[in-house]
Amino acid sequence: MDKAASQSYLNSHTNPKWTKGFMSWFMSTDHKRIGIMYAMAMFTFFFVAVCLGFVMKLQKMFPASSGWEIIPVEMYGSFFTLHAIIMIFLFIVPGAPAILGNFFLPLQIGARDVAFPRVNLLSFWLYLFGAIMAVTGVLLGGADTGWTFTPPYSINTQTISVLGIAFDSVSWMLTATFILGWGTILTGINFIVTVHRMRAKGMGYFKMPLFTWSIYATSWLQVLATPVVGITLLMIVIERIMPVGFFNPAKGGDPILFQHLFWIYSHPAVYIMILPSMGLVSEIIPTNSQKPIFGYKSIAIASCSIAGVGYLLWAHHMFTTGMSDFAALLFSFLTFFVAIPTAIKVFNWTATLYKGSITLTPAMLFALAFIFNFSIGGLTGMFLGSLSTDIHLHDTDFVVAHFHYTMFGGAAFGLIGGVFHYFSKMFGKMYSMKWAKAGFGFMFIGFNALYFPMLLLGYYGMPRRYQTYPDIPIFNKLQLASTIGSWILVTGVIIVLAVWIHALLKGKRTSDPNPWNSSTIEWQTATPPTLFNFEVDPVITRDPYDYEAFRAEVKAGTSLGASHD
Amino acid sequence: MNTHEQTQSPRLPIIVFAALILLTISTVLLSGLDVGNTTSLLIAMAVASMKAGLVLYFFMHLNHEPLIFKLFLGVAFFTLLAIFVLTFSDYSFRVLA
Amino acid sequence: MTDQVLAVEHHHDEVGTRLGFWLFLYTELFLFAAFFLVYAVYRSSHLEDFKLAAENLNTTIGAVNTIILLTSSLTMVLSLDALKKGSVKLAKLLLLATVALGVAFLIIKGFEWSAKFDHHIFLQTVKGIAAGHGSPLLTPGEEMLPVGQVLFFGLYFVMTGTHALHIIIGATWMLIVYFWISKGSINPENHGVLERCGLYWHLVDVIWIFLFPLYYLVA
Amino acid sequence: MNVNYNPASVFSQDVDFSFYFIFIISILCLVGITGFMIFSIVKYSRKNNPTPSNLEGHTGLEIVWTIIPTILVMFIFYFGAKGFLKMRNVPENAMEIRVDAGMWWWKFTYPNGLEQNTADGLTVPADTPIYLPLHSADVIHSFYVPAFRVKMDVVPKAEGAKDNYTWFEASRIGDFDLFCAEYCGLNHSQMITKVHVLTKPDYQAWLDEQSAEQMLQLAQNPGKALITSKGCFACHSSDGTKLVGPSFKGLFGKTEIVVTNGEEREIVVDEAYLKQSMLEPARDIVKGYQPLMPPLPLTAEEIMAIIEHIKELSE
Ligand code: HEA
Ligand code: HEA
Ligand code: HEC
Ligand code: CUA
Ligand SMILES: [Cu+2]
Repeated sequence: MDKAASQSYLNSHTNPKWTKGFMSWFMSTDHKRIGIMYAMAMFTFFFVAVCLGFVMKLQKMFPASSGWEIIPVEMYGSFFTLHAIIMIFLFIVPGAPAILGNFFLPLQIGARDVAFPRVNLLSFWLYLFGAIMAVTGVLLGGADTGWTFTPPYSINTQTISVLGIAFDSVSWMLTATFILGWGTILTGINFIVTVHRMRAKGMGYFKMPLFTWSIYATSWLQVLATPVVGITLLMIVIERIMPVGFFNPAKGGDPILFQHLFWIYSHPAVYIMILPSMGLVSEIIPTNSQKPIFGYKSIAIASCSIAGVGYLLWAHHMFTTGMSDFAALLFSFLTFFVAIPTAIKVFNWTATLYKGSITLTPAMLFALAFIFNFSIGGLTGMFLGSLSTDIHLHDTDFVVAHFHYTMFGGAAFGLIGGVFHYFSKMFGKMYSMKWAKAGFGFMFIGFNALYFPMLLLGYYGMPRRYQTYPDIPIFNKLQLASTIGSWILVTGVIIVLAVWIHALLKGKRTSDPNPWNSSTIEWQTATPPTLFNFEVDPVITRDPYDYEAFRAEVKAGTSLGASHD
Repeated sequence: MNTHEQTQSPRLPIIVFAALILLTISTVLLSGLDVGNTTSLLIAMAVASMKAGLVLYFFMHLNHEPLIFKLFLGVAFFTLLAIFVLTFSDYSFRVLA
Repeated sequence: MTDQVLAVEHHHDEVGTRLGFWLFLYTELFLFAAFFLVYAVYRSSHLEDFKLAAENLNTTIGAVNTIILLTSSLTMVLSLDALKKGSVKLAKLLLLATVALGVAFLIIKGFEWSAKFDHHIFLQTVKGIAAGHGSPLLTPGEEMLPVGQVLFFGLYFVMTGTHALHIIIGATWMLIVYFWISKGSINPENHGVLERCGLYWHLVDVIWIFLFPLYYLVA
Repeated sequence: MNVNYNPASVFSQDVDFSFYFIFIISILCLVGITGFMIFSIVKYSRKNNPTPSNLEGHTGLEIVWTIIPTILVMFIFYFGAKGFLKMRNVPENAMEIRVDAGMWWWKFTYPNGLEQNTADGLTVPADTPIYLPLHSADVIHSFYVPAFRVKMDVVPKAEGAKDNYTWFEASRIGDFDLFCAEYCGLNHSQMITKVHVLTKPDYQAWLDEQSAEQMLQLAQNPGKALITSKGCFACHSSDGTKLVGPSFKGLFGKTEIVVTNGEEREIVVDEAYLKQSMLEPARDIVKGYQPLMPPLPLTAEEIMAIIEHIKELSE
């Protein structure tokens, strides 16, 4: 084994041409470096979107009659569109697989890298290119179509000209989204092949950690769903620049067909967002309870059934579009079948706590909050899946609250928990526990204060994508409460980000390979990992969460990590 | 690692090719029959599927690939089928004009 | 590539690479699937218009093109076989033949398209009837086609256009492979790239196999 | 001040029943899960329970919590579907009011030809089923009356395709908000009006009075009537106020700068220009405005009438 390979990946490099500084990262095919680069890029974009969300909430603090206007009228549409495009296409869909999946999938299955390291780097470049395109699109005029790009509005809407030159920024943003899609597809292909071909000796499918399972299920969705939306968005571009008819009723098209194609991707996409976070929760909870996860196999199979069933219910977003009643009934019926594997997972996580030995680390707090928030998010999904209630709740703030509960309270909370869980492994630094917990407190309270009122608002009939709203007392009170919640929440976010940045710059160095005493193998290698992840290619002999066997190993000094002490 | 290094004689590909050409000619001829829209579409699609199957199985060497390749094809195929069937659960039951 | 990168990709996994490539082919397939779905939906709701419009397409040209593509698939298979057997020269020749057939396909397609332009079936108008509908896209003397035919031709141009784009990509790739074979970096022992190039070409063929009846035979 | 959410139609009962049914299940699940989490955190904290068990699962439990949710969701589906089917099946004797939606106006056309616009709102008799065909002039809008639990998208359709529809039967008298619930551009959040529910006799009286008035106006000043009924008032005022589009007051004979194909030029507003502005609004865009005006189907007489009225407003 040569010298570079036994050093931490932060100091050794894969590419001798660029050994230092920025280029040694930007040209690196090491899955760990790529993961970190994704994290840096994503959090930059993400911060922009947080600010947009915050401003939208400010705008809604008082009703129209107050004359309180934070965002110029023409801009509100662009605001929520950009907010959603960044959050969804730049952050939460690619986020977990790209950041933590890249970093930990090979580590968890005992591989040296992903199957196609260079394709992996290409994905990152595509991501960066698409992301920059999307963000510049906004500076060049923006799009006010919502992230759903619903035609015929998205075909008709005019774009603002820059410096006297008419510029079709809607097409620009659509193209950006298409490019971003290819980044995700390639990542998905990479992970599927990695899981099938690169598992360590002895690691059967049912010996893979649950995070790996969830990334695997996610990858299939990425591969099979993303191309559909890619080409659909391109069809809108074609329709905008050429006199062809696909979805424009003036040319004989059916705008509802676009919605079908869009949701064929975008519904599975919500499971792309949530599954990796579910995987992270499945890692954090057994670790911090020091016992095997309850019902390992059901959770693994549930991940795959969520992905499978999740493909079959897209049209529950379309109950009010006037599609056939038969389709409405069918899709509503199918929708409920995704609740069952999800319920199984939630119950299994909760049951894992039983007779454990629980430590409330920051990661654990976020994981438990995930269960709480996501349950609310998922259960509100039941109201939306049920036909008659969806007719009332569709396109109201109830839906907005539903998806923030799932995407933010669920997926993003899980991700934050995951970052806290893995932070020391990734950087070899430790953060301040006290401040991390304080950040959690603000985020949890702020989050619920922000979105619970929105559930009620939606029930009372407040439509979404409204710049202003009529002066109705119940609206006023709830909007105000929700805005104040956003202040608490943002305080929490800032604390969390500050904790991370502080830890990165000034945090205590640590080389403790396994601070939380976790039994999975990514914890049994050096901190931070070496270039090829393991000094010796590992051989798996036990179940990933068999804590009794793990403790015995540690005692006997035979665990993989033992050699590093 | 190469599991399927069997090199074949050019016989098989040429037979497959002949079959493909025959199917092409027959589909053109069959399209001349007056059997109603649905039937003629069904026939055309059936012939096309056969041709596609031949290309996939022989030209693309699925016949020599491990099981996992065929499973993947199955996943892709069923997903496609689901998309079409479910979309038509809307369009076949639309109340028209 | 450098030693270190090679060390990471320590064993080059040919089966894994092919598996990944198949997955990539599925994404291409799903891309076209979206088009086919749009086609299917509009065909079901505009049956008569679709049949009328399809009559403007020439079945013979379509059939000839189908046969050209099928032949090119055959030469591709044979080229790979030849390379595997070690007859590099033959492999190169057959590869060139494949490219040539692809180009022939494009040329015929090009004639077909330009004929459509001449008849002004471009997207939504036909010539010869008085007084426009007030659409800014119409020049005087043109008439709107019925919406069903507008949809048909829109789909026809975009789908065959996308397919032609794939042919161009495939042909370019083959030329690069040809170059690599000449250089010797693709050789009887290391023929993975040619194999994947072939897979891609066959997929493009499979897609045409479905495009052909849907556009040329439904009339 | 109206209360939007108090049930006010025959659907409310079904929808609210479904809602509360799911609500109760949700609360039970949530309390159960959260309660168990808190209990475990305390009971099995590292301090209280230093040695964890190695419990790996329990097949019986697994089956229980697969089957029970399955049964529950099937009930949820059933109640939801029941309420939905009622919304889709219009009673035979329903009264038809045609709804037209456009960027950013509503128009309601009564069986006797009376037209009401965004400013007037939709007036209906109580306890009468109302059938509403929904027609869109441009993009997708959505007809939403929270108090009635009614929502249906107003989707522009290709030639020959059937428009969407919905129906309701108001069961309470009062004024209720009517929102546009599908994003439709700049003034989406102003695409709001009211549903006025009157008793049947009141409604009849209102209808007679309005119809007579509209007939009279149509006879006296057809231009004004058209501007009202075509929804021009959503974007144009007649008192000089600047809305989405320029005001009609003082418009005729005015010198303006318009942008044609990206080039600015000065014009004097005359009949030809007005006519063209209505037929092809995208051609000349008045400087300082967005090209938002939709081309509206107007006949030559209607255009002349409108121009007459604009002239009047400019005297
Ligand atoms: C991470 C993202 C995510 C996730 C995981 C989900 C999960 C679910 N969603 Fe959600 N959804 C979105 C993101 C997400 N959604 C977004 C972004 C939109 C709006 C898009 C837009 O319009 O802009 C949306 C909109 C949306 C709609 C359309 C609403 C409308 O516009 O009218 C519907 C309708 O059926 C729906 C349903 C569901 C269901 C049934 C689930 C299920 O998967 C939930 C399953 C989970 C549970 C059920 C909870 C846990 C289980 C228990 C606690 C056990 C007990 C449970 C029972 C006995 C029932 N969602
Ligand atoms: C992941 C998705 C996500 C997230 C995190 C957010 C965050 C926020 N959202 Fe967002 N929102 C959407 C996705 C998201 N939103 C979407 C899809 C829409 C629909 C748009 C449309 O209609 O087209 C929407 C619409 C939307 C609206 C409705 C607009 C309208 O209909 O009128 C509002 C209104 O207030 C709002 C507010 C906010 C606020 C205040 C925040 C935030 O500011 C709150 C503060 C943010 C945080 C606290 C971040 C949490 C931290 C993390 C996520 C870190 C994760 C860690 C790792 C990756 C390791 N959002
Ligand atoms: C969606 C909003 C909207 C509606 C509805 C609308 N207009 Fe307009 N209108 C505009 C805008 C914006 C402009 C300025 C830009 C332009 O010239 O196209 C305009 C411009 C005009 C002009 C030219 C004014 C000038 O100053 O030169 C006329 C005349 C006009 N509209 C008439 C009408 C009539 C008549 C109707 C109804 C039948 C109508 N508009 C409905 C938005 C609207
Ligand atoms: Cu009309 Cu929103
Ligand atoms: Cu969904």
